[in-house]
Amino acid sequence: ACGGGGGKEADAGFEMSICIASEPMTIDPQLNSSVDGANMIQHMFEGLMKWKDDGNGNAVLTEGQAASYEISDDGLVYTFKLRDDLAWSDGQPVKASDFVYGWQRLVDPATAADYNYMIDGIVVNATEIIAGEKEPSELGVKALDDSTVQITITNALPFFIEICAFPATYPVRQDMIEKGGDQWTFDPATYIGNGPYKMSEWKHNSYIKMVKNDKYYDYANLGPDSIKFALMDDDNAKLAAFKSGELLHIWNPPLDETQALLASGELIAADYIGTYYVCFNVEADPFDDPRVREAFSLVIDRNYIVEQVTGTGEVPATGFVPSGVSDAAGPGADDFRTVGGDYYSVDPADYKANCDKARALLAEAGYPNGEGFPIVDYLYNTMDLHQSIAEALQNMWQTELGVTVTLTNQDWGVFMETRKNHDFVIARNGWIADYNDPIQFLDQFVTGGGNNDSNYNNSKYDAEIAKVKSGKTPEERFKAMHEAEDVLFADRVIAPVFFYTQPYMQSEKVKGMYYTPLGYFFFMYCTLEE
Amino acid sequence: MNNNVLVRIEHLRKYFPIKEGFMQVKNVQAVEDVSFSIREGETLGLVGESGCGKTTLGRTILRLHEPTAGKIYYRDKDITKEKMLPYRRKMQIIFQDPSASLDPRKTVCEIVGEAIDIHKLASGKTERIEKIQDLLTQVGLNSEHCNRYPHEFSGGQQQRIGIARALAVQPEFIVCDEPISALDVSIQSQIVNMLEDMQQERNLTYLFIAHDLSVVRHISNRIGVMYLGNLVELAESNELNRHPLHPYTKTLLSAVPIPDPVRSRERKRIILEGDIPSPMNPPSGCRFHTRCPYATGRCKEEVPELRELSPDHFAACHIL
Amino acid sequence: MSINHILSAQVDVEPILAQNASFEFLPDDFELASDDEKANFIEMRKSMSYWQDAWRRLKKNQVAMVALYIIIAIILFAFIGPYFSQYDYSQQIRGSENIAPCWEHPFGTDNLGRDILVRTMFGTRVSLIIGVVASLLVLVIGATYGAISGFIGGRVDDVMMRLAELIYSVPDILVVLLLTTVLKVPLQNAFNTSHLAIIKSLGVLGPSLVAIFIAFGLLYWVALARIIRGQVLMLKEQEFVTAAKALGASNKNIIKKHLLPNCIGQIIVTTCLEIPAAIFLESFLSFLGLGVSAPMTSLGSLAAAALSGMYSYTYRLIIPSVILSVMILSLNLFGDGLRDALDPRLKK
Amino acid sequence: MENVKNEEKVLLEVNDLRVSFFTPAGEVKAVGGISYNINYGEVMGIVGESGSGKSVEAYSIMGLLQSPGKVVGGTITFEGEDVLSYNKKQLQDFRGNRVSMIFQNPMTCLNPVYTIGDQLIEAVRVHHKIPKNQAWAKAIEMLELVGINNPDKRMKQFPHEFSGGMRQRVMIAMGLICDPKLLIADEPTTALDVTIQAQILELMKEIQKKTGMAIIFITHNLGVVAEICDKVAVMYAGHIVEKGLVDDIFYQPKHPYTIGLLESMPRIDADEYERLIPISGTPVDMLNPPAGCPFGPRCSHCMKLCLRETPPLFEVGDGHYSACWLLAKEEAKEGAVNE
Amino acid sequence: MAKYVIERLFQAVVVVLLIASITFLLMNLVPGGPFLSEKSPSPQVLAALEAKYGLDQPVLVQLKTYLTDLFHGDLGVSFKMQKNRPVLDIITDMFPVSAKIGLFALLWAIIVGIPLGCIAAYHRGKKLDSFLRVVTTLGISVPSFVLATSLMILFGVKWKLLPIVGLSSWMSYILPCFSLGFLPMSYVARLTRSSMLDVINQDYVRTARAKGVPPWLVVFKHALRNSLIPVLSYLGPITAFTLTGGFVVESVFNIPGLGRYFIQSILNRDYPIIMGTTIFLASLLVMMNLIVDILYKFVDPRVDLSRRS
Ligand SMILES: Nc1ncnc2c1ncn2[C@@H]1O[C@H](COP(=O)(O)OP(=O)(O)OP(=O)(O)O)[C@@H](O)[C@H]1O
Ligand SMILES: Nc1ncnc2c1ncn2[C@@H]1O[C@H](COP(=O)(O)OP(=O)(O)OP(=O)(O)O)[C@@H](O)[C@H]1O
Ligand SMILES: [Mg+2]
Ligand SMILES: [Mg+2]
Repeated sequence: ACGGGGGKEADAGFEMSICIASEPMTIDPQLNSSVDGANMIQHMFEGLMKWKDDGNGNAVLTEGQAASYEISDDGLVYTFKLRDDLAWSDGQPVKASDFVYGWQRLVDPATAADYNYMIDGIVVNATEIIAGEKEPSELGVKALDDSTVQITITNALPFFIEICAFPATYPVRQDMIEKGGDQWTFDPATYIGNGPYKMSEWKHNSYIKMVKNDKYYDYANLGPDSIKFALMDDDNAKLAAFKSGELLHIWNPPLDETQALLASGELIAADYIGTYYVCFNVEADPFDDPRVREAFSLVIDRNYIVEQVTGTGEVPATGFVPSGVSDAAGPGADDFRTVGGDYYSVDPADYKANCDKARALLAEAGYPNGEGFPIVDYLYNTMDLHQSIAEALQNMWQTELGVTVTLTNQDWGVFMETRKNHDFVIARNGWIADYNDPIQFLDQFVTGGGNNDSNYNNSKYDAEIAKVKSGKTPEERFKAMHEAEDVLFADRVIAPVFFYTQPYMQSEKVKGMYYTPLGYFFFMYCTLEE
Repeated sequence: MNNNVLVRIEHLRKYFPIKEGFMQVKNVQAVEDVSFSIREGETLGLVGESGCGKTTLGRTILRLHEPTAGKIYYRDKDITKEKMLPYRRKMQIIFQDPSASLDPRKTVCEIVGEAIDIHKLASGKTERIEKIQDLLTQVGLNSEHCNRYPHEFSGGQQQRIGIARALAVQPEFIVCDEPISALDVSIQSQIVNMLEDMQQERNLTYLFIAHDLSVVRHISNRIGVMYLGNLVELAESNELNRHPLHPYTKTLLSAVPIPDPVRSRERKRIILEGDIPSPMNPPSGCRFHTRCPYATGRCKEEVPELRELSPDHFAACHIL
Repeated sequence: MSINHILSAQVDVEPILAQNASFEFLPDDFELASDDEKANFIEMRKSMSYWQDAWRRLKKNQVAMVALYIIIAIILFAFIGPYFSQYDYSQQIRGSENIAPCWEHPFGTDNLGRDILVRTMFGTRVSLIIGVVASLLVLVIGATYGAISGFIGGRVDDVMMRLAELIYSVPDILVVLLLTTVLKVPLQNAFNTSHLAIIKSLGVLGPSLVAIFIAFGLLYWVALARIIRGQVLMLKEQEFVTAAKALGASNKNIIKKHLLPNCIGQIIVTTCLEIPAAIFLESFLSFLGLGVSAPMTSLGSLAAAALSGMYSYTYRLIIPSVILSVMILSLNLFGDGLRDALDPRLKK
Repeated sequence: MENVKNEEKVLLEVNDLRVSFFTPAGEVKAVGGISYNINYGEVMGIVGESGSGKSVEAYSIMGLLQSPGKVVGGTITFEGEDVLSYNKKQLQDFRGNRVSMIFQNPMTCLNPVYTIGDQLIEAVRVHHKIPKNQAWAKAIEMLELVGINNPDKRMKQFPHEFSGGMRQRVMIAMGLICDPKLLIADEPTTALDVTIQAQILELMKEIQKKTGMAIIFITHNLGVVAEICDKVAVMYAGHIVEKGLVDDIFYQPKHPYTIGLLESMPRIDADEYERLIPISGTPVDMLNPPAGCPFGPRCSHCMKLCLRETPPLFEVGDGHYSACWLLAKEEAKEGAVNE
Repeated sequence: MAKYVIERLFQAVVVVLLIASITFLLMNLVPGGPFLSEKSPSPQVLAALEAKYGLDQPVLVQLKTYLTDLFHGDLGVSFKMQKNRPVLDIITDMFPVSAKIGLFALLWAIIVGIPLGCIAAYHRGKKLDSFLRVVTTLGISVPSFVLATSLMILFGVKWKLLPIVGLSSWMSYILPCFSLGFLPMSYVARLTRSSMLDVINQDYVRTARAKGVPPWLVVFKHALRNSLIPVLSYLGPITAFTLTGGFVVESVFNIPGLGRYFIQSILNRDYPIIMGTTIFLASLLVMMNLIVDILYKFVDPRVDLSRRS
């Protein structure tokens, strides 16, 4: 599997050149909060658990740095036994204390890591540490000896094992971080990882290049001699580079090309756990009336949007938690969405009926045929996709309900602030899961929650979520979660539009890539076939 | 003409500051200590080489430049620090270059009417138009010309427009700053005659600036000669022509070309050596000493006073 | 010397007459001509006003005239065109998405089934308005500022020019961002509540656009101001300005009536160059999400949006780009012609 | 003067030269058929009012007419060669080398961004392939000749460091540096003031005496003409209305325009105040030149005939010509009576 | 001269400081902040971040701290885009890339633009002139994103002649440099043409022709140098802008340059980078203007530097 791929062919053997996004904000495992950063980190670091190919290109969870693990009967204590052939890319052994350091670093207020919420309320003492009430060393993660890590959690959570594969919980080298200070990630000399690849070069805003880590336990089986993450932000340029063969794998080709590319099979829509939705400000007139919200939700022709506007295989949303999120039975069985059922019909045949119902609701709310309905403004952040969707939504609302909707787009920063300040009536929103559990989605709408942009406030809902948090068994938790979603939809707080997919293009010559629906793609076992 | 003094200047100085290097300022001494008076109804001619400060002097009298030092009196009233708007009605100026002095994008009507508007000399639209047409007829243009633009006129006509503009406010005193040097020979005499006629009709007083002595002599009652910012000689015009005293005046007179082949072949010229020194660092003493054939040591050191050498004939020269 | 002097010297006319056979003396040839005859003799050039004259010269300038016709065509396209279309710019026709150019939709339709022709018409309209309004703003502010700075001169000029330099360097996007957010609420209220048609129509364009106009007014006049200042520095030394001063005209009047009208050539050319600048700024800001509000569109945003379909729908990029280029090209060529035509110095 | 003069050999012959400018407003007949000769070593003055075509005529000789100007008729013969048929190369060689020209406005005629030395040397080196130092020496020699002190230093200075008079002298030096046969001086002193004008005139007389070249001296100042010229042509509206020896023109003028000019000038040597006698009216518009005598409308003796026919040049004396119908008045009347 | 330069440099420092302060205030007035994201960080994290980067202070105190740090050569670290990387590193890293492309772009703009302008002026009113005028006006009327993207697709994808991604060989410079230089080229050509038209009818140009100087020498020696002043004035600021790169060209061709970064920093509210790039750009601009003013003197000896107001 030599040659091919990338600009320079002759020298370095097989170079897998990829472009998923532009320069990542950071590739510090604990500080990272972006999917693209996580993708890169996962090639250079490894947690207790990792993802491996199930043979069909889907990732399944398996032991990573841990050779094996045990869960206590109450499901609260996890004991990981590390492999004995572990080493950092500079040759030093990987010790249990490195893991402990990583976990502690995540919750240490001095680190100020966004993703400390991942273990907030899950690992023992995490909440208190984050609040500055306890020392990081009191975290429920302990090194029993050099090769044993023991983690104590507060509730039995089936998805906890998945968190152990999440970048924020990866081990990092205390000496390197202290040596390199805040800038340790920028220099290959201090950016020492324990993953299959190691960073060899970071040309800022141009590419990050990584080569095989010869200290990695599975070195012999690794695929590409090097992986190059090109850092680009122009979709056209990405596609052009892919077409010219300079890139072998790209994400998100230009919007208007997707239909054609999808049809020709060049573009693949990978599953992705995320929901695109419209949120209403439930405190602002006229959306303080659930009937109005429902009417607005019902006239959205979700099929039209996924077929005509987005066109990358998205699924019309019938609830908030997207399909692909497993239910109590865990992966493989029915998923949460199927169990929870649809809150409204997205069958194209029912669209007319939905509209009729919507008009009736609106009339009931005092606006027959939209009369007397104030002009409302739909807020979205600047992006081609959002704009197209906004225009389609505006059209549906205006034609079906007879109301007047204006569109306002804002730059990302302004948009975030406006939405967080509840300074809107209807706004675009979206949510992408970091791990496979519905609470990722449902947690948002608790009263006063940091991401509760709708200003939703229902004690019943809060109670259900509290039940989820304290739930001892999966069944308990999932029941509460289904109930919470029911409450949410009884109140029609949001209007889900579709469940995301992750569209990507990959050269046909490349084999062996696999991915998770969380948006993690793995290239370390790729091969090139001529 | 009577003997009332209309305009009087005393020790008038005008320096133009010029930035020289870092924070340094040098002065162009364009007009240096000039005093004279102009009587009502007379024409005072002012001659001198180009750059000697004639225009600056004329404009300073009208306070178009603020004087650096000295005093200006109008009918014995010191106007050096006065608000000028009321005096703008009394004192006017005619410019050297007629085409440059008319705004190329204004019609004749607008140009002449501007003065009327500023001083509110007309009570209504019709009166305004009448006034303008009246003025145009007076300067030998007709009312059809009213809506044309300056570029549609010949130089002489343009100068007439300029004169009409100056006359619009019914001034008593007009500075004629080389009003004919930009004009064609065949037109010059028309304008000169017209200025003379106007003076007769309206009892105007002129300060007539030129560097061509023959014209100045023709029109003026008295003539002042300037050299490098100084007034070097002042006399009744025939007197000056016949008995020039200052060496510079003599040179100037001899330099005027005579349109007569025989006489010009016979004539002896005084040719000055060298160029006019810069007014930024004028020579010490008598400013003319660097080019004067008769210069002595004294001329280098001492500034000559303007003295009355014979009745009404003043000159500033040590050797006289 | 007089006429007698000439009359006394008579010449033999025969040989000369012989050269020109057709020539013959008439009996009254040697009578004095009357003044009327003389006056008739000189056929005065037809009196033309400044503008008539300028127009005449403009008409002789072929490039400028072609440009003018194109501009008129574009204006008709943008302002009259939509009345001849059966579609509206925001009308989404189900089932007609992504149609290639055909008889029904000469420019095709977009991914929401909107007729691109009519959208292009509206886009052209918006771009034209942006270009013209923004550059007029620039013109008014820049010309005033530059003229004042140049005319007063000295310290004031120094300070005003330093200020202009400052403005030149402050990041414009920041200012636009700030303006958009600060203005959003008041403008939105104004749009929604006002009964004035003009304000309502501004509402269609969105608050960002108003912010752009204001930003243009605040930031982009610097170049023009500098040019005008230079021109005024030169003009104020001209004698017609001194003449106005001598008449007692106030500074304000001198600037307004004499200095600015004489900078018209420079003003026109610079303004014509500001037009593309404004249009591009809008499309760049649309690109960043600060331009005209969807579903209204502009040529710039049409082109920017078309970038996402470069392979499948190349014409969507070509159409607005070509119209944009042709429009700016004609405006500039026309501006050049106008400058020449308005310059009386070029007249002989 | 006589000794150097190549008596009676014609250097330049201009025959019925017509020049028009094709402007958007129409054809401007700037020069409408003029003829004259200049002999070796002669100084000819061309007078006439502004816009009468003096400069245009000079430019046509030099081949410097700028569009939209075109020579539409006539011939220019220089040393027997037809100048109008020169190709580019010949024209380059002709200009500056055999004929040179001094322009109206000395303040703007020197390139402000090159030193005086550069510009003088260039004038030599475009025509003669001589080394730089030789050209330099030659330039210094010329500057001395025109009376510029300290030429070594002056060569390295820029035009703005020179006064108007000095610049005009540099222009003269530049005109003379290739020893041309003919120097065309287009109003060389109009922009200068009287004292400097006197300096320049003296200088030109002197040089003309030394080198014996011919000069066409264009001006509208009759005083200047009286001083320097042998012959004079008086132009009015694109036509020569009178030409002859300088004394003929001043003492025996035979054209009302010439007479008017002489009379309208105030004389510095006049004894008593006398009112000036102006030429009334304004110059003609060259865009619509009248059919008859262009001076007609301004002439106080204008006859009906004048408005109908352009008068031809009548010879009124030895080499003295005038174009006025008055000269034919009595003759023709008699003729008419006789018939 | 030295005095003049020192005086101007002193003024420059004042101007840049003012720009810095204004930008700082503006930046803080604009909504949004560096730490906002779709999943908003917990209040504790937010507070910790703000404390860490000093954002918890009042704006004026922040400004004072910033300016004091600035005097010590400390531009701070990125908050977001390259979290914790010193801004100085970022600028020194990116500026050379932008500058290299900018320099080539300018070179071609000047080398082609000036002669084109001369040719057009020399043939004023003829077909060639009209043609060149249309071409150069096109240069200022095609949006740069259209030009750059079209070139990329034609040369990179359709004909596969030139590489697209990054700057791997000299070939990869061709498209970005061309796209970046096209507008200045057109502008320079237009400017040269119009100032050349003013000059070409000047008396001294006629003098040169009267001396028998051949036409091309007349244009390129006598006329060109005199018409360079407006071109120089234009080139001053545009050099600064081109050297720091163009947002569009850098995004399209994925060039890690300062121009793109500058815009992105604003969109990301990465305050230190906004400040750093703004100060850098402003300093460059002021310097370029100074250099241009000094160049005036070399082009035209009449220019008296000390007398400029
Ligand atoms: N605004 C000004 N700034 C600086 N210097 C000036 C200014 N105006 C005039 N000067 C200088 O003052 C001196 C006198 O100038 P002025 O125009 O009065 O001369 P003039 O006698 O009218 O000359 P001319 O006959 O050429 O009109 C000259 O050296 C001129 O350069
Ligand atoms: N480029 C041109 N375009 C049109 N007409 C022109 C042009 N140049 C000269 N003319 C016309 O040609 C005529 C003669 O001009 P010319 O310059 O020869 O006059 P002149 O006798 O030299 O006048 P002056 O004494 O003012 O120098 C004028 O009527 C003028 O309008
Ligand atoms: Mg003067
Ligand atoms: Mg002339």
